[in-house]
Amino acid sequence: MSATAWAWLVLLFPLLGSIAIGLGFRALPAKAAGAIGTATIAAAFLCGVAMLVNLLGDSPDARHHASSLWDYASAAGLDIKLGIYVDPLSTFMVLVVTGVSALIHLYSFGYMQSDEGYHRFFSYLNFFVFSMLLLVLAGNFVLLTVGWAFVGFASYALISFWYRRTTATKAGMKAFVINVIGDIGLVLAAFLIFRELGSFDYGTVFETAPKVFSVNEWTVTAICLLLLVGAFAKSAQLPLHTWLPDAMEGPTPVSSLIHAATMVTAGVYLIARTHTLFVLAPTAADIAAFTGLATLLVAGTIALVMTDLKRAIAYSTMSQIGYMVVGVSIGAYSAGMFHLMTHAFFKALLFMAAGSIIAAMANEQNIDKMSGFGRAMRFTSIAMLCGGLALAAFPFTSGFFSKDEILAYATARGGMYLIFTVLGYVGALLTAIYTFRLIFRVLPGKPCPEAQELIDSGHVHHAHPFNPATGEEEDTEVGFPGAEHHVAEQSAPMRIAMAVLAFLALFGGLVQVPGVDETITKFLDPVFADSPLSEIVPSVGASWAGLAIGAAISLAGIGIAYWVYVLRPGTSAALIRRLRPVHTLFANKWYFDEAIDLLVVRPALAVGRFANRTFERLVVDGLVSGTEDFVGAGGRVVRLVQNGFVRSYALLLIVGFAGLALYFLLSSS
Amino acid sequence: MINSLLWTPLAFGLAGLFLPRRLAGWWATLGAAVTLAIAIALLAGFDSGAPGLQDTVDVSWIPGLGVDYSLGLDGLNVFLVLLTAVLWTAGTAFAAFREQERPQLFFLMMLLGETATLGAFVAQDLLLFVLFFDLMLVPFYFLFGAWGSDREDGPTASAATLKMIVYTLIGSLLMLVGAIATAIIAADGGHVTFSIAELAKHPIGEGSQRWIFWFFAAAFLVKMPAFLLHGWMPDAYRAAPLPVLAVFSGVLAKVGAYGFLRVVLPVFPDATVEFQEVVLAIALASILYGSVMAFTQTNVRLVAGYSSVAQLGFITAGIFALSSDGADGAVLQMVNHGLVVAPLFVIVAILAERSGTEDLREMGGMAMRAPVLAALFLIVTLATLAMPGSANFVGEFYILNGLFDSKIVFAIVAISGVAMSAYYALRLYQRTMHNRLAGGVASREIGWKDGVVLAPLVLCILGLALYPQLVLERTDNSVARSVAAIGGSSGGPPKTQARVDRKSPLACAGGDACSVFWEAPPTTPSRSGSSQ
Amino acid sequence: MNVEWYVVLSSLLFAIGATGILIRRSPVVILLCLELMLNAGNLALVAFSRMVGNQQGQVFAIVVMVVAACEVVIGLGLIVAIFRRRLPLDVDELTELRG
Amino acid sequence: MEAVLFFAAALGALAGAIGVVAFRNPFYGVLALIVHLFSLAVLFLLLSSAFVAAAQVVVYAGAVMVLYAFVVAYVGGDTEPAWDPIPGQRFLAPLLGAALFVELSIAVLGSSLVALGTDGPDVGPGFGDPAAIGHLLLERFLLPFEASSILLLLAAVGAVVLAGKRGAA
Repeated sequence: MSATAWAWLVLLFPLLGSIAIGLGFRALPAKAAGAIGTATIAAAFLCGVAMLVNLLGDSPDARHHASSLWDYASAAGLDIKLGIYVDPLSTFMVLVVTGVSALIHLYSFGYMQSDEGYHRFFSYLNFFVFSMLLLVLAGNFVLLTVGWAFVGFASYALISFWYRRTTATKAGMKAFVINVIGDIGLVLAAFLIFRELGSFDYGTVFETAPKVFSVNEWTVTAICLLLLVGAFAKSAQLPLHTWLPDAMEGPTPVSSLIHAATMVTAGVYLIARTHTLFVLAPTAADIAAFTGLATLLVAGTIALVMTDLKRAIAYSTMSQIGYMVVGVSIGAYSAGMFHLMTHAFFKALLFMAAGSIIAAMANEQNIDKMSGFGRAMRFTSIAMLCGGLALAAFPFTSGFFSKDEILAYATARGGMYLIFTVLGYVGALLTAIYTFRLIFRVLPGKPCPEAQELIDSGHVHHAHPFNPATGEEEDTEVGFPGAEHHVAEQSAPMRIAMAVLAFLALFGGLVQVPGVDETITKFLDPVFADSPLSEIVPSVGASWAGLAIGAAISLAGIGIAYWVYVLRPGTSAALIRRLRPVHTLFANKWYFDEAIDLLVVRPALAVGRFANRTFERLVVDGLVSGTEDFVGAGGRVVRLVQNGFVRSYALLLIVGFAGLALYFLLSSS
Repeated sequence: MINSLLWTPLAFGLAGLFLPRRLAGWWATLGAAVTLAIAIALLAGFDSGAPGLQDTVDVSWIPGLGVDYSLGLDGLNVFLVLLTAVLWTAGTAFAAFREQERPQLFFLMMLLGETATLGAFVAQDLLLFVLFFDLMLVPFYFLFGAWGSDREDGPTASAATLKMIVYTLIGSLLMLVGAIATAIIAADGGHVTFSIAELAKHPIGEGSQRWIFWFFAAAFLVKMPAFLLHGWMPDAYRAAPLPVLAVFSGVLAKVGAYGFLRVVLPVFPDATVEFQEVVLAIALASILYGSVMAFTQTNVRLVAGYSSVAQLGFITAGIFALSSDGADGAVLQMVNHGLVVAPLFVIVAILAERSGTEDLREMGGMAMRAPVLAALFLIVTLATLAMPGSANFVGEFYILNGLFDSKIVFAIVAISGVAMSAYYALRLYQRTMHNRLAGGVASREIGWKDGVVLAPLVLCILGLALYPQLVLERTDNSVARSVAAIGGSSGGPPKTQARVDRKSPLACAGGDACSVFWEAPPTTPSRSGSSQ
Repeated sequence: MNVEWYVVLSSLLFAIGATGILIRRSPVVILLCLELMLNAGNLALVAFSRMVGNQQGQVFAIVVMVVAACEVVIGLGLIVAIFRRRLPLDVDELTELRG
Repeated sequence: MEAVLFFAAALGALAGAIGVVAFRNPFYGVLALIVHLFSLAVLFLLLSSAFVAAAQVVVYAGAVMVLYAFVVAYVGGDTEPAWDPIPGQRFLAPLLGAALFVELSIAVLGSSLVALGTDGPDVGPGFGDPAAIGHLLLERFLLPFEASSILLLLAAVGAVVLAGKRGAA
């Protein structure tokens, strides 16, 4: 079988799983649904491996295949097929997505066991995997948009999975709408691409683009910027990031899978996929890189002060995606993709551990109330530590190699790009501090009551169901929090998934050690060969020098966190007092939500209200219903500005006159 | 064949008058189903490659006036005919499952409405078209007025209906005047004919086109309804019985859009070009205004109603992009929107039954005990907001692509309607199905009766989502002809050409032919210059 | 004298009249200010008429005077009517039209 | 001489205009307007429009102003209160006035009317005298003339209706 045939199978399995679970929700027992869900993803992973093997059989230059099933929408000169495109990049993504998804499905199998919506959950989750695979395998921009929107929908459905929570439904809506904005960016980019190049197909587009566009021509820059809108919305980059922290309303496996490991990295994949265009639009690429940089710093500072366990990790995710965006934008393609992979490992793991702890806390997410889980939940703590070490780029863990590879490339590219190196290391320091802030506050110390309960009786704490965001009492009909909570210590599937990921988080980086193996670079090289930027390769010595600096920074960060949170427990409070304005800024997430509310939401609502209360009644009803009460309606129209003062009407008249005169003056000169 | 399609519903309706009350609904459903079967047979026999009309009937009707009884199918109307048949079957069945007063009359009116609508779609004679267009009004006048519900805080059903009739009648009468004027001016003292094809061959003078264009546009824009002409819509929608509203909103609004494609573009090409931007502005206003209103409404019917205003705005924009991809998308979108809005109203009816209110603020949490309903509703919602992957997306994609080529600013503004549609559609879904269970709301699964009505419609949505090509390849030819009429007259809008010829050998023919592209990456000066 | 001067004077008078209408509240004074504006217009008309050496502008000015007279008559009639009804003679108090 | 006359008359007109706007008491306003109108009449004379100037004095400064004076005397010349119930009006109005002035000046002076900036053509002694205007009015502009007479008639009737002594007008 050819690689494309395997790719179709990769797509087919999760879809079948989703449909089967969805249709069989009455007939299937709960365990069967979970098993089907996990098994189909595992099967997809195996097909992905087969795809890889097949692809490796080709010579490096021939490792790309397109295939299509049927004409999806081809008329009037547009040619849109249901087609996929298989090359090392999509294969790489397929493997990461299916691999991590399979493990998270396994985790969910245990974690969600007592949830009433078990079938629904697995059906959605499988659908998500299908959509994500569609996104990475799509062979043209239209299908890419379809996958793009599907993952957005799956994300929405899973964020508002516990739909009786108003906070969850609101968060879902926010995520969906922001993602639609991203979709629009993609669609507009596709229009522009079609207008200029006459095709939506990756093959044609990437081949003709360098011949048609000149460098930094406005069209190609516009295309890239529109693609970036899509990428930023999906990957939670400034200023379209506000949905991601709210998305933590979803069940923890969802946060782990969609909002850490896979979907949010789609933007990175998009930039890597369209790197041919970005090479032609260096301005857009720089904008992307600087946005990534800003995001990684801003999110890092917010993560420093978040007290909600999941949200803190969410901001860390944003920050890490910032690294990836920087990587693929400045030309460190395989480094960016490598970081994507390692991040998927350790961030998924961190979320899983967090989920386990939150379950033990009976749904409480505030780290101020947690302590002493190191003794209560040994396995979870070790897993969390592994994830934390990798995230903090502790020497020789996976994050260590991947993050520094991006920075090493920036150094090698030199010039302005040294900014990325320097600030990237600043970000790395932040990363190490906030990661170990979480770990030092949750794991060591005197066990909190919930942890004590676990130690004493081996029994997971049960609280009255409530919503951690608002404190309002939970409607348990939809399932959460189910009668039972599941922690890794007591659930084998969860343990297996976490153990595998912990192994990968610690040692996954060894596939790409500078000067030693560099497997990923070699594998992805054919994809990026056409980019002149891929010819810049940091020397092995420079890489190792960078690694050494990175190691020092990581250790320093961990040390600072240790000093602040363990040795001198009062220091953080003192710092907060000392730096009150800064802390307020960080704790309020740099006021992005408020700004968007002020700039977008309120005006839109005001327009809506005006249309509803005034315009509809007066103009539409009044102006047009000239049949029965034309005069009265006309009067009501005028009433719009009627305050009864003749003189203000006169004022308006003169304003109008002056304006008109001004217009004529301006237009005549 | 086409004659039997047209007159079957009416025949069934008249025969139904002599049946007992219990049987009237089923008899009518049977009639609609038979019509549907005929429509499917017509589609099956439809040759997408053939130029011109198919299945034509052409009989001289009033020779003195040059009016012919001339019917025919082509790519423009074949799917609209099918849509009409499908929705009427569903709507009639939905009504038949429920108790109606004076059922014989009710179903006669329903089926008369179907005949009139089908007539408007298949008529190829201008006067016949106007006749059927006006005939549509009669049954709906009675259905809305006599079977509608009076509001406590607003106008009675008959008042709301009267408003609607006044609006649409003014439009229709203007159109009648316009039609007669067109024929007489075109005849120029010679033989008068109302045949649309004949009129299209010899367009009338530009000055006459200019005013007659607006007579027709008034009728069509009211019918849709477009922004500023939608004043009748809120009251009428609140008064109408829901099964009737499902077909009304699903099909009748499309007659307006269809009229633009069938009559206005070919017969008034110069005026169309001249007023392109004006109509586009109206369409744009409809999109934005409809969307804004849809997300502030609290009445579920009106959310659907205003979303229709926005969607019809998209369709109008597609038609007036005056390019074949825009018009292709418009036709596809007409079908899609019909398929979406009808189940939406059926669902609204079901929701209203469960909560005893049509106020969004008093609903909520219905998904819990009704997973099937929730799933069906979710699919309809996603199609409404034109999520990529639905046929609605393909429709909007084509529309906006056509618009993007000819009027880029309009396209960019229009696309913001897409974001708003995401919000209002999801809001409707969330407020009814999610959140806390509202007091007085029964969360109850739909019964098999409603399922039988809903599920096929949702299956149609899904099927079309997988294979929108079904519609596109059959409409493309006819649409291209309709649009070519514009290009032929006064040059038409300049269409930006892709810098790469779309038919060049470079373009990927599909399949593995694409796989040659990555070999030997060409090193052009531009690329080496871009490294820093 | 250059015609410019007349025209500039006319626009200045016009602006003063407009300002007066906006800030005064007595209907009588508002009518007076209207007169100012009309006369400013007249001045411009006559000035232009002189400029092109053509008397039609003057005819126009006379028609304007007639219109002004009509307006005065009606306006003053209204004021008297208002006064008769014991309503306050202040345009800000006459807010029957308030929406 | 001409320049002196112009500036004197212009000053008079301006002063009158400002007086109309500024005097609190409407009666003074009427008097100021009379000054204004007389000054305008002088200006009209300077522009060799004898008939218009005469009409201005007779019709306007004479008849119309008397009407004003009567009405003011009838309704009483209350000085109006200083405070303004409409917020912003007092600030916006002069501003708009100034804007209007600037715009109009720019419009007129900036437009490239050829004869602007000249004294205009030489005109004969008959220019603008009653005979010339009369010919124009009764020959070329007969229709507007008649129309304005009807307008006047209507206004007269209207005034009677409005101000007439009826219970409700």
